[in-house]
Parts: sequence; structure tokens; C-alpha cells
Amino acid sequence: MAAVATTQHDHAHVATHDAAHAHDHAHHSVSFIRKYIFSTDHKTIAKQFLSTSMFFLLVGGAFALFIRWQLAYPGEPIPLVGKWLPDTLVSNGAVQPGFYTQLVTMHATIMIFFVIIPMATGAFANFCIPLMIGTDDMAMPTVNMVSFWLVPIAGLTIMSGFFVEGGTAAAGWTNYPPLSASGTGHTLWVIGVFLVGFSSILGGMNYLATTLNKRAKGMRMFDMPLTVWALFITSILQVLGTPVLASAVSLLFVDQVFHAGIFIPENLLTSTGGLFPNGANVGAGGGGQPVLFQHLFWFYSHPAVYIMILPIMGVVSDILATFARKAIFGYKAMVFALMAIAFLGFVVWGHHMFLSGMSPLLGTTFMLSTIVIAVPSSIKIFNWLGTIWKGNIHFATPNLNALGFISTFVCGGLSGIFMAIGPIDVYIHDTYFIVAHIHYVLFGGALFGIFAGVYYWYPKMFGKMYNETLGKFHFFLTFITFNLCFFPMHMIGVGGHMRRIHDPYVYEFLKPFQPINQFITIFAILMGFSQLILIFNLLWSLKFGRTAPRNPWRANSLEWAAPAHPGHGNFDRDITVYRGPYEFASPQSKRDYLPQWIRPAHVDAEQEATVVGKH
Amino acid sequence: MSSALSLAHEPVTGIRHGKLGMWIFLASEVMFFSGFFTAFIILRNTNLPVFAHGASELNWPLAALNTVNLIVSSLTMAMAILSLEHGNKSRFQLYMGITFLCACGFLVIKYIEYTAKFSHGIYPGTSSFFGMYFTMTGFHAIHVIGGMIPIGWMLAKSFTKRGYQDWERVEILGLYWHFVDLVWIFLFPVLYLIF
Amino acid sequence: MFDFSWNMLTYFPPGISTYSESLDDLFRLVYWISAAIFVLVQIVLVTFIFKYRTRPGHKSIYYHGNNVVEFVWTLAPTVLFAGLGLYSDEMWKVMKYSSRVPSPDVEIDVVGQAFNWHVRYPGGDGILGKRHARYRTAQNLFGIDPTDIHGKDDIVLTGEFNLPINKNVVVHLSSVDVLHSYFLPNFRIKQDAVPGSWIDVWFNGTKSGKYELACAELCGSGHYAMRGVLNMQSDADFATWMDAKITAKKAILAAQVANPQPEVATPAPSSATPAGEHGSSH
Amino acid sequence: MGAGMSVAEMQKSYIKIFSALMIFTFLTIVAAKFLHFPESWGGVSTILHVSIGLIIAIAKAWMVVYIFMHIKFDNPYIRVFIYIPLFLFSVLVFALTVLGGPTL
Ligand code: HEA
Ligand code: HEA
Ligand code: CUA
Ligand SMILES: [Cu+2]
Repeated sequence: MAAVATTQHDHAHVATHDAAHAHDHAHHSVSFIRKYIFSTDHKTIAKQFLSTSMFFLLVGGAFALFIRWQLAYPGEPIPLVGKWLPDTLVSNGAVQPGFYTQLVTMHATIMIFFVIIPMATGAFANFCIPLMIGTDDMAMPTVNMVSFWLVPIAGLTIMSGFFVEGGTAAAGWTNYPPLSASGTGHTLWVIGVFLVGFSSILGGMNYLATTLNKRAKGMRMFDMPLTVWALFITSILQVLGTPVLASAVSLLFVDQVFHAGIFIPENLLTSTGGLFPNGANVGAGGGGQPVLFQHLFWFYSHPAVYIMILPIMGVVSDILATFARKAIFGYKAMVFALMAIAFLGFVVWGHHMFLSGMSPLLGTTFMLSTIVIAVPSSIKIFNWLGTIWKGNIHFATPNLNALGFISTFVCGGLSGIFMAIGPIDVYIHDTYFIVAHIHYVLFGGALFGIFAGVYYWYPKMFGKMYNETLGKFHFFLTFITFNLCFFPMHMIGVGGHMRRIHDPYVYEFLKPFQPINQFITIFAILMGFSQLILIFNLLWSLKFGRTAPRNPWRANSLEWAAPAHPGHGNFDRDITVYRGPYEFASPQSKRDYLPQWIRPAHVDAEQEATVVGKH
Repeated sequence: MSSALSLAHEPVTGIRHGKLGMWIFLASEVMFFSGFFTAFIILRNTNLPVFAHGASELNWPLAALNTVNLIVSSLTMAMAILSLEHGNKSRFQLYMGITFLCACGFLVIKYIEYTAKFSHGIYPGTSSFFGMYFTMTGFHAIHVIGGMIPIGWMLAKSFTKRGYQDWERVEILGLYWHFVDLVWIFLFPVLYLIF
Repeated sequence: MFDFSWNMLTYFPPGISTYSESLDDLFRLVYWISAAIFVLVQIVLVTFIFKYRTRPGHKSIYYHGNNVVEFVWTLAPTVLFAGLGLYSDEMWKVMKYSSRVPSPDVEIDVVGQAFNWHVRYPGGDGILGKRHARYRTAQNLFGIDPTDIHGKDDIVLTGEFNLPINKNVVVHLSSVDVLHSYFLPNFRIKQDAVPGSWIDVWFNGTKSGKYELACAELCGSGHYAMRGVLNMQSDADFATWMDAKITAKKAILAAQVANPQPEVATPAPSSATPAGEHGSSH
Repeated sequence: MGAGMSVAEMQKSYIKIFSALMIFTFLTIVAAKFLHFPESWGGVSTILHVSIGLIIAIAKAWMVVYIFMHIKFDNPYIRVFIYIPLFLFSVLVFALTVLGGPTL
């Protein structure tokens, strides 16, 4: 206990020192600010991304719980927090209609732009790429630092909407004009999304350049672990997709601020019965195209859903192989499937717009291309099953989450097929069927994969082991509550329950669904609070966790060649790659794994040095 | 700790990190302007009279002057890289200086153009055409300014005692600068000439 | 307390349009295919997890995959999904291609306005008057051309409206402010109402009764309450109802002729520069 | 750089491209502002004007990319960064104009 107290004291001591004094300490060559705040070290940046996103996960999750409360018990005050909220948002502690739409918008904006994307690309790409390709840092470390700092700035910009006149953005995360074409909150949303998009582009540039240029000696592209492959392909999506969103929101900005009428047709009415202040009214006639915004938006945002899932697919592949002690089934097929998903991802955006009134021919095209995209996804599913087939499966927490990912992603993907079929989408578009799909792929898919990855690399990130019991407990609790929360959404979706409605019981045909909504809400709350176990585990283990060995999972890829808690520069030995990343159970080694960096002539002798338990 | 190791080796692709990064960034920039051009095409096709009328109010001779401006600066930028690569410092300063002046000239002309529009009561909100016009030329102008900062910095640095030798960086900047010219090559006919 | 069915197929609201049944069939088809795939994948997953779990003495094999298997399980979903896509395209055509729309028996205009649905009937002359966005004001939501004689007797209703059963109804749909979505759950019909364009939707209801019309696209804080009621009636009932409306409208018009009111200012067709003619479609 | 070309040769090719760019600029202005097709051609004349303007612009752009940006001399690998965005741009435009038609 005494020892702990001392370290705590030390920590506080360093932390309170200002930058000018920090260099006085002999053991402290870089200032505190350079080391922890404006750091250019990829591992620090990864941790910054991770902690920021975790924070936003709590915020976005809390919003979700408010949403759920309102849907289950409309008009009843939000427990605990309701009475603290201002009257502009709640009446008698219950969510007001305007607040509800703000909540939905902010929930999704935060979850997508500030949780999943920064987590999947920011945290994982930053941490994994340099370590897994055996290099010391990113190709452009300063750009990398900027890419992180744009995220909190953008987050603050968007969140500051809560404090402006008229409230924050409330047009859904898709922010379709004309609804989004007025109001300060929407303008702040646009600026924030522009900034976070810029961050994403800068990140993507770096990941691409690093993967292409900085691979260790002997590492060909097809020697890269699937995590790196997936992040590489994701980066292409980021670099080429995000700018289109940037131009879409820039044009929206021009509409909001100058009323140019780019997305606003002529002679629209405002809520007060007047006319929209719109360039097209001022003498020029003609009109803007609201649907154009949707095209530009989805041209980014469909690839964006793959930005959120592809890295996860890579992470899950690595974890499954490691814990099944077996090579990935069809490594090249996995790579080509990733490429195919990314490529097709750019030509299916219209499936979000079947009902926008687009030409039916275009609808047919998008319908077929969307259905085709299920093929590479099925290849991945089958290959994962092939990977665990005849394996020797260990059930550490990362693997449980990875297996959970497969189970739920199949469900989410298959519900995607329903919606991909145009005529069916006519009925289920904008119902809770979509909401169920979203959460099965984003929570059940992306977030489970993120949990898996966080547990898996936690030892390398912090040099400590997380608590296995708590980890398993968190997984099972989340998995069960997740399914009970989101599966019933399919059912009410088929029943016609619309999305984004503040009080469903205005409609006769939705009244019978209230018990189901209450059921969902109960499990949503349980699921929300289950996440506290995760947060607790990660924080507690930081201090009290067992010290991690260099290669706790007996894995093959290069990050495990680095010291248990790698310092600046990452590696303490030269790295040359001699084989692919999945040589599990190889006959060439006595052990059931054969890391990439072991020299062929010295397999058994050298491997001894990286065995579990040794540092 | 890391210095003793041979991790940092030559770029695998044979293209320097910065240059590769710049090309990736330019690919991204192409997509950024693609969004604008797509919007422009769609709006033009559905609002032809508005666009024709808008374009006829633009001052194409000024824009033509600016086109020349950027083409000259592109040439001098290429020359500046070549000079620095071969150690000709004074030539580098000359060419870089001209590039910088051209960029200033571009902005001055843009300023004249914009203020003339404002004085005629034409703003981005005047019509969808002018919304597109101000957005596209505005973002282009921001790119020009973004290029002038490193140009000016390198130029200033080359006059200091230690001078400026890093031609590879100038080459990367050059890629960016040519791209800015390239965008204008499309903006000029699309906005001012054809409708 | 929570006794509900876990079978999502039981949740469809009663379908009453001519194609609701075939649409539900299509849904059921996709449902059973998906359910089969889903169950299969889960069974395989659980079996493998159980069978190949780690235990003392158990070893994994050294195996990198098999191209034949890879090929088969690429081809199988391709064929299945392509087939599914082409098969359902038929239904898409029925619902969407204007060439497939049966000749309309009844044509109406519907516009969404936050947070109401407005409907326009052709009135006594059976012809909808011309309309254009430039005539739109808060009083003239449909932008009815004041110079068109056919527009004079058009009947405009808000919120609740009637239609005959067993008739092909074509709805010309638009919006006067933001996006809305015209959603008739029982007819399996949904279509975004996009300001600035008129989009056609068609259906043919087979059962009389009151059905709810919902707005399915977020249109502001009142979105949740943008509810309408569609009253499906037998031919005869509908005719009676319509006649009453026409008579009432005639009376109003007659009163106006007798006692002319200063016309509510219609804005001049947007001035000076040429105005785009789109938006006046059909 | 420049695949074994001397400085003088490089400079010469730069000047050549520069001159071509100037001439093309001149041409595009002439074509747009002083070349009038007969009234009777109607819409065809617009199409011609647009195509001439775009073709000249594409030619100019290609010259800048090819010589000034060293695509001619550099690693062929780099061309990927040009082709892919151009492909995606054409997908977007093709979908919205040809397939989409007036309703998008
Ligand atoms: C990570 C995110 C993610 C992922 C991966 C996906 C994946 C897919 N999505 Fe999803 N989608 C979203 C996130 C995602 N989606 C979001 C956020 C929205 C809502 C946006 C909004 O409006 O707010 C949305 C909306 C959405 C729509 C619009 C619905 C509407 O608004 O009306 C559509 C329509 O086609 C669609 C389809 C698909 C398809 C076909 C896939 C496919 O990629 C799925 C492929 C996977 C499988 C098919 C399962 C695995 C395959 C098998 C098990 C093999 C089968 C075997 C045999 C055939 C033998 N999605
Ligand atoms: C990665 C993405 C992601 C994630 C993780 C989630 C997580 C959750 N979402 Fe979200 N959701 C979306 C993405 C996501 N969602 C998107 C894109 C939309 C569409 C929005 C739109 O229409 O525009 C949407 C819409 C959406 C709706 C539909 C709203 C509507 O249309 O009206 C609902 C309703 O139930 C919902 C619920 C939930 C719930 C209960 C969770 C739970 O999983 C959350 C679990 C909770 C936590 C992880 C945090 C735990 C926090 C605490 C324990 C702190 C508690 C403190 C207090 C309560 C003060 N979401
Ligand atoms: Cu109208 Cu929602
Ligand atoms: Cu999509």
C-alpha cells in the first residue's frame, strides 16, 4: 500500500509541473506537454483517441438512455437527471419533442463521428500499424498529432450547440436539408463535422503512407496481418470518401449562412408561413435540389459504415486466429474480400435513398450492387468459421468478444439484405427495423470488435493485464442485454414503428407496442450500466493489474516483439520479417506458434526468448 | 533506445514519406472538389437559365488574367525546385519570389472581383449559381493562401545565414501548388466561360 | 407483463392494398432465407466453439485454407443473392416504374407541411388545376395557378380524407417546407415528400375502414404528431361524400362571385430573370 | 530527377508546357467568347461550347500533371492517386446524370 501511495504521489508531482520546469528533471527529457498532450508518439496518440472516445461513449450512451426512457414512459420525468435539466429541454422533467430530436441527432453524431470512427481508426490504426509492421512511428507524426486534436475541438463545437439559441442540431445524424438549413445549432454541427472529417482525412493519409512506406525489412504486403490490411483499406475509404462529405456540408453551410438555395428549392414556406430566405427567391427563379445533398452525404456515409466495420473485421481475424491457435482460413481471400467490400462500398450509396424519389432505374442499380456487397461479407464470415474449425479455441475475453461479434454481425448483415431489396425497403425504411440494423452492425459489430481489440492490446498499450473475470462478466452481461434490447426492435419495425418519433402513442397502431418498448428500455439501461464494468476494469487494471509479459497471447505478429510496454521508438531489437503472420501450429516449430520475426535457422532457440512470462 | 536500431530504413515504395503523403492528400483534394463539381453540374442542368444569367455577370477578363497568373507561378515553381535541387540559390530566390508575387496578384485580383460583386449587390445568397461560385472560388482562394504560407516561409528562410536547402520539401510544396493551378484550370472555363 | 411474440412475421399491420400481400410474401421469403442462414451460421459457430474448445492434449491443425471450398462459398451466395435481387426487382418495377402504374381511376395531390398532411381533390370538373411553386403562399399551399379555371373548384382538405376502395389511386406527392414521408402502413406504401418535385405513388385499397397515415421522415419537433387519417370507403359512399364536398365548394364559390373579395396577393411569377419551369410537372 | 534529363532539358520542357498552357488558355477564351455558332443550331451550340471548354481544360490539366507534377518522370505507382479519384468522380456524375436523370 505504501508503495502505491508513493507512485501516486510521484505521478501527481510530475503532472502538476508546468512545461518550463519539467526539463529540470534529469529523468525527464521531454516536457510533460510534449509527452502527454501534444505528443507525436503514435502510442500516446492512440491512447488519447481511446480515452476521448470512451468519454464520448458515455455521453452518447447517456443520451440513448434518455431516448429510451421517453419511448417507454412518455411524459414521465427522467429519473435522477430530469429535474436538473433546463426548461427549454424538459417540461416537468420529461423530454420535450424538440429535445428528443436533438437527443437522437446528438446520440448518433457522437456515436458515429466521435466514438466508433475515432476508436476504430484513430485508436487502432495509430496503435497497431507502426507496431505491427515493425517500425518506430508514423510516417508523418506531426500530422498525426493534428489529426487527434481536431477531434476534441470538433466535439466541443458540436456540443456547444446545446448552449445556443434554438438548441443544437436536431435533424438526425443525416442532417438533411431543408430542415437543417437554418439554425445556429445546425451550423455548428456542420463546422464540427467538417473538422472531424478533416481529422479523419489526415489520419487516413498517415496510415496509408506508413503502411506503404515503413514496413519492416522482409515484410511484403501479403505478410501483413489482416488488421493492418483492413486499416489500410479503411484509410483509402477515409481519404477518398470524407472529402465528399466535407464538400456537402460546406455547401450546406453556404445555404445556412447566405441562403444560397443550393439545396433549397424555390418558394418554400417556413414554420411561420413566410418564405424561406433563399437565393432562388431573390429574382432568379429556379431552385435547389434537396436530394443532391443526400447523394453527396451518402457517397461518404455509406463508405463510412465500412470505415466503421472493416478495421473491426481485421482485428477480429487476428484475434480469432490467435485464440484458435490456427492460421486464418484463406488469408488472401480475406484480403480480396476486404478490397471488394471497400470498392463496392462506393457504388451502393443510393440504398439509403430508395424513397427519395430517385429514378427507378437508379434504384434497381443500387439494389443489385447492394445485394452483391453481401457476397464478400459472407466470404469473411465463412472464413472465420473455417479459421476456428479444427482449432484449439481459448476463451480469453478478447476471443469471447470476437465470437460475439460474428454472432451478432451475421444478424445485422442479414437485416441489411432486407433493406437492400428496394420493395421491402419501401415498407421498412425509417422504421425501427433500420434502428435494429444500425445497432446490430454498429454495437453488435463494431463495438464488440472494439472491446475485443481493446482487451487484446491492453497489455501492450499499458504494460498491465486487465482483469479476466471482470472482462468475461462484462462480455456476457453486454451480450445478453444487447440482444434483448435490440432484437425486439426488428419486431416493432415490422409492425411499422417509425424512427425518430418522440411519442409513438399518438398513433393507434403503435399503442400496442408500448410493452415492447418498455422491455427494450429495461435492457438498454442494464446494458448501459454494464459498460461501467468495462470502464472500471480498464482504469483499475492500469494501477493494480498484473504486469504484462511481452507476448501474453503467444501471438505471431510484430507488436509482440516489442517490449511489454514499448517506449519511444517501439522496438528494442532489429526487426526482419521471415514469414506470414499466421504460422500457428506450424510443423517447423515445437510450439504452436511461430512469430514473424524469428530467424528460420534459430526457431527454437530464439523463440525461447519470447515465451510467455519472460519480459 | 531506438537510435541503435535499424528500424527507420528507406521508404519501401521508393517515394519519400512526405511526397507520398502529399499525393494521397491530393487524391483527397480531388474528391473534395469533385463534390463541388458534381453539385455544380446537377444544379446547372436543372437551373440552366439561372446559371447562364449568373455566369454572364462574371468578369471573365479578370479571371483570364488570374489564369495567366497561376500558370506563370506554376512555371516558376517548377523552375524554383529545379534550381534548388542543383544548388542555385539566387535562382531559387528569384523564382520563388515570382511565385509568391503571382499568388499575391491572384488574391488582389480575386479581391477586386469579389468587391465588385458585393458593390453590385451580388452575394453568395443571390442565387444558387453565386452560391456555387463563391464556395468554389472561395475554397480555391483558401488553398492559394494555404500555399503562400510555406512559400513565404521557405523564401524568407533562404535569405537567412543558414539558407534553405531542402529542395525535396519544395518539391512537395510544388505538387500542392500545381494542384491549386489545376483546380483553377477547371474553375475558369466552368464558371466563367461555358454554360 | 411482457408477453409478446418473438416471431417478427406476426407483427405486420393488416395489409389492404392489392400488392401488400405479394410484398409480405417477398418479405417472408427473405425472412426464411435469412433465418435459415442465420440459424445455420449460429449452429456451426456454437458447434465449433464446443467441439474445438481447448482442453489438455487438444491441438489445432496447421492449415491455411482451401481454394475449392473458397470458390464454392463465394459462388453460392453470389447465385443466391443475385437470384434474390433479380426476383425482387419485379416487385420494385410494379411499385415504381411509371410505365407499370395502372391507369389511374382517382388522382389526388398531397403535400406535407410541418406538421400536417394536405390533400387536393379535382373538384366538380374532375380535373386538378395547374400548379407551380411560384404561386405558393401560406394560403395557397398547392401553388394552384390562379389563372387556371380548373383550379377554382379544387377541394383542399387537411388531416383526414377519403378514398374509394378497389380503385387505382395515384397520389402526386410533394412538400411545402421540409422533407416528409408519406407512410400508409396498411398499404405498405411509403414515399418521401420532397419539396421542389412532385413524385407519384400509387396503390389500390381493397378494404374499407379508417387507416392511419404517418410521417416517416424527421421534419422537426412535431414530426411524431404528423398524423393523418385515410378513410377508405365503398364507391357509393365515396361518391356521396365527394358530392357533398363539391356542393359545399360550389356554394363558397358562388358566394365569392356574389360578394367578390380582394384577391389574396399572388406573388408575380418570380421576376426579371427567366424562371426555371421545373416543378410544374405533370 | 527527370529520368536522366539535364537541367537545361528540363527547363526547356517546362517552358514548352508553359507556352502550351498559355496558348490553350487563349484558345479556350476565343472559343467561348468569340466563336459563335449559327442561331439555328440551338442546343447543339451549347453542347459544343461545353465540350470544347472541357476538352481544352482536360488537356491543360494533363499537361500540368504530366510535366509540372512529374508524372512522366516519377514512379508510375503515383498514377494510382490520380486514377482512383477520377474514377469515383465519374461514378458519382454518371449515376446522378445518366442513370438519375432529372429526378436525380
Ligand atoms: C457498421 C456499419 C454497417 C454495416 C457493416 C452495414 C452493412 C450493410 N448494410 Fe447498413 N446501415 C448502417 C450501418 C451499416 N450497415 C447504418 C448506420 C444505417 C442507417 C443510416 C441511417 O439512416 O441513419 C444503415 C442503413 C442501411 C440501409 C438503408 C435502410 C433504410 O434507411 O431504408 C441499407 C439498405 O440497403 C443497408 C444495407 C446494408 C447491407 C446490405 C450491408 C451488408 O454489408 C451486410 C453484409 C453482411 C451479411 C449479408 C451477413 C453475413 C453473410 C452471411 C452469413 C452469408 C450468407 C450466406 C449465404 C447466402 C449462403 N444498410
Ligand atoms: C455506434 C453507434 C451506436 C451505439 C453504440 C448506439 C447505442 C445505443 N443506441 Fe443508438 N443510434 C445510432 C448509433 C448507435 N447507438 C445511430 C446511428 C442512430 C440513428 C440516429 C438517427 O436517427 O439519426 C441511433 C438511434 C437510436 C435510437 C432510435 C431513436 C429514434 O429513432 O427515435 C435508439 C432508440 O432506442 C437508440 C438506442 C440506443 C441504445 C439504447 C444504445 C445503447 O447501446 C447505449 C448503451 C449505453 C452506454 C454504452 C453508455 C453507458 C452510460 C452510462 C452507464 C452512464 C449513465 C449515465 C446517465 C444515464 C446519466 N439509438
Ligand atoms: Cu412530417 Cu415528419
Ligand atoms: Cu449503406
